[in-house]
Amino acid sequence: MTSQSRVELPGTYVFDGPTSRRGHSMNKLFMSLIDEGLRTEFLADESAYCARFGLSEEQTTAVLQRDWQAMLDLGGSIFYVYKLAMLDGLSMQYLGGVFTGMSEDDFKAAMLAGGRTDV
Amino acid sequence: MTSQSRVELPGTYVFDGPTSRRGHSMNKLFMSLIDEGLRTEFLADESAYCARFGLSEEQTTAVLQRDWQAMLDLGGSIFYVYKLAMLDGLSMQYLGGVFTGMSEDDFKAAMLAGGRTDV
Amino acid sequence: MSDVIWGLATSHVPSIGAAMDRGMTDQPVWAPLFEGYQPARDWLAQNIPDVAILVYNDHANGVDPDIVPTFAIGAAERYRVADEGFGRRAVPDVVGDPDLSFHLLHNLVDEGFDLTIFQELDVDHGFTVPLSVWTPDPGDAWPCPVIPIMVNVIRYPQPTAARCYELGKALGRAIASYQGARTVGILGTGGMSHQLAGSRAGFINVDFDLMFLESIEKDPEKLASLSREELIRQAGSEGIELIMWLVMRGALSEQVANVHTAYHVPASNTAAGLALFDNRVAQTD
Amino acid sequence: MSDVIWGLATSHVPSIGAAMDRGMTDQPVWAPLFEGYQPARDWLAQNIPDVAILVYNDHANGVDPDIVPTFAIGAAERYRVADEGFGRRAVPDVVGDPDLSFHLLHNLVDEGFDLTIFQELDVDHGFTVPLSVWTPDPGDAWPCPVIPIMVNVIRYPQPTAARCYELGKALGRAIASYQGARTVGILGTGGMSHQLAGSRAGFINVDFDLMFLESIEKDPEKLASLSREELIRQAGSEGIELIMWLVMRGALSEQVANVHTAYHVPASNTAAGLALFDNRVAQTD
Ligand SMILES: [Fe+3]
Ligand SMILES: [Fe+3]
Repeated sequence: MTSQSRVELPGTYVFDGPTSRRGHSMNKLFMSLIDEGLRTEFLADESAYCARFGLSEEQTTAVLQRDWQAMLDLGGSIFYVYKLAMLDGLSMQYLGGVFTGMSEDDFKAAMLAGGRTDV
Repeated sequence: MTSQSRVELPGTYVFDGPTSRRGHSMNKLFMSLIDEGLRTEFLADESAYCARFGLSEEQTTAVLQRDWQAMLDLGGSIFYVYKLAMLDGLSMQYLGGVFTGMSEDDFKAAMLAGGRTDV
Repeated sequence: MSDVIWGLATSHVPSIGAAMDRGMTDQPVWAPLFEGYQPARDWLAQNIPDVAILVYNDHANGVDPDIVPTFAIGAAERYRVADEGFGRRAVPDVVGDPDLSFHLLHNLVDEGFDLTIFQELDVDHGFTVPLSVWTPDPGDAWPCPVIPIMVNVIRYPQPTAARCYELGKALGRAIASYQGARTVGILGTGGMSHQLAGSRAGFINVDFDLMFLESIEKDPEKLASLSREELIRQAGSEGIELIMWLVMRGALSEQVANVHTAYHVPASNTAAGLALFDNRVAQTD
Repeated sequence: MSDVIWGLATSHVPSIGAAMDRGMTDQPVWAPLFEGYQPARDWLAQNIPDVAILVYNDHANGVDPDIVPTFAIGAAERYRVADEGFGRRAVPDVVGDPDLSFHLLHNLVDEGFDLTIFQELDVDHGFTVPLSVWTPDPGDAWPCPVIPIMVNVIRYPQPTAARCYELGKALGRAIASYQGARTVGILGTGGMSHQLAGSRAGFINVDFDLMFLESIEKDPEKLASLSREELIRQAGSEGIELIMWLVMRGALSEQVANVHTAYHVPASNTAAGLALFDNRVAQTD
């Protein structure tokens, strides 16, 4: 079963089969947020909405607490997770800060300086 | 543009690109009939339902009048058209009769006798 | 190392399922068909694999008409039986094997097959009727997990017969490299000759079907060389779905042992065929 | 006979579209990027094809997460601009060319590419941002009809770089055999180096990007030999989408003339690159 194993590269998520399987319900929830009516329903009762999509307890906690790192670890794809961030008015650069332990401003500055070339 | 042209075989429909394009709305309508709620809505007001799915006037007439031959000519795929027949309690052998100008019983008898081997 | 132990080719006509579901299999019009199945069913009941792969097509039930994959694979834990417009067949849902699905996907994509993945999928008669042909009384569950491989046979241009056969060969290699199962069964479904629409509706071609039943064992290359046009002409506009048998056949060894063959006209509007092959045969060069 | 007259490779970062939509292109962080685009835009405005083909990926906007095609082609009359969760970009919907779509589908399936067809499709920034890079002020309509070709770059296993390049070559042959258009433009989108998640987020690899910009013109075979693993390592987990440039490049002739190249870091978290090639060059052997 080696052929399924993810690319092992430190600090890098690869959205492979097992990951997408683990994160399936959560990613479906995130994708639903492209619909305005569903965004409203989500915001009105986030935990009920998570239950409706069949999220695990850990996934529900990650979503409710906006634990972005945990969402990735629980099978979230960054493109889906980002939809929740957008709903919160957060940018991809904010998320970049979270994932790298920087403030958003520091992350932006690092990008403007040519990006992180040494990682 | 020869490569798109359908197989030209007398008495035979080939559900190719141009055909599927022509029949798209109508086939979507037929597919919706797998849902019980939508079946009820369809039966309650068939022409409104046709309008909702964007059927052309000709297609709407074919559906309302159960003109099975016309449905095929207007881009219906037999697998989709069959969903409407099922809703009416009609069998594929009834349709076979319609397409070949036989009664359902005659068509069945022809199949039981080994099928139409000479066409 | 997983081994394909058998390959089963069978029609998937919905009325075969309906006859079983309604207890009509003893009636005169149906009895010969089901009698023909019995030796294969007996053998299969003695040879249950760890997992099966079922090559089929959806008939506008599980997949929207605006999306047509040439080849797709299911990667779900469970496949629900589809409601085709008259309620779900009273047969068990299908348990999947996502681990093997992703293994196959990975290997097939690496070999240049451009599959679509379905992570959710309802399976229609194209899937459940072959399961019923294999196992008439499944009780609460089918004999083993089953993975769907879907082929576009409804929308022109279908994949060529040659491409289907190549997919089967790649599938055989992918199965062989899997560590998670000992034994695998593979089903190719559809056919035989039939045409549902047009003034040629009801068309049956016995000679072609018998040639196909013989060649699927002994000369699949010959079948792989048939063009779409030739298949539609010889087997009818819906008979072209016989290309799915070639995916099954490609996954077997060059030499196989025929366990049982059956042929009956008609099942509804279709010539029904069955061919069962034991793949555990010493290969000679 | 239709001729591919140009190929355009460009990043499709959503913030490039947002900067344009919000009139921020003159601001210091954005101005260098858009200045870099100008020569290409000027040239493209003088060289409008009859139809364009745009190779892109959907970012969880147009296609459900439970369906992932390796390669897909749109065959719609019209592609609506997707609402990605913050309203639709105020740019025109895309007019398609179903006749050419079906021609390409037919030819590509015959060559053993297992495409999925979409007969309805909303297109997201992966599609509309490259159109905006090409045509900043489209008015009511884009310069010509455009056909989407979609590639799975998000879900591992992506098609190999080699397979993408082969698809491009087959696409070139399919275009050449079409009678319905005189001139065709082709866009490959995505990249360049970037990684959005994980502790390596923000990763940029200028050396790799410059090598890629050079090789896409002169040595695409070298790029086609890169493995998934190598692409993720060198270009970042999202930089792997550069494989889509190879589909575009495969559809061009062996020798092309570089019209313009631009490279800028950053567009948001991404290294943005652009390469424009004139395909009307006499070929030498
Ligand atoms: Fe079928
Ligand atoms: Fe992208």
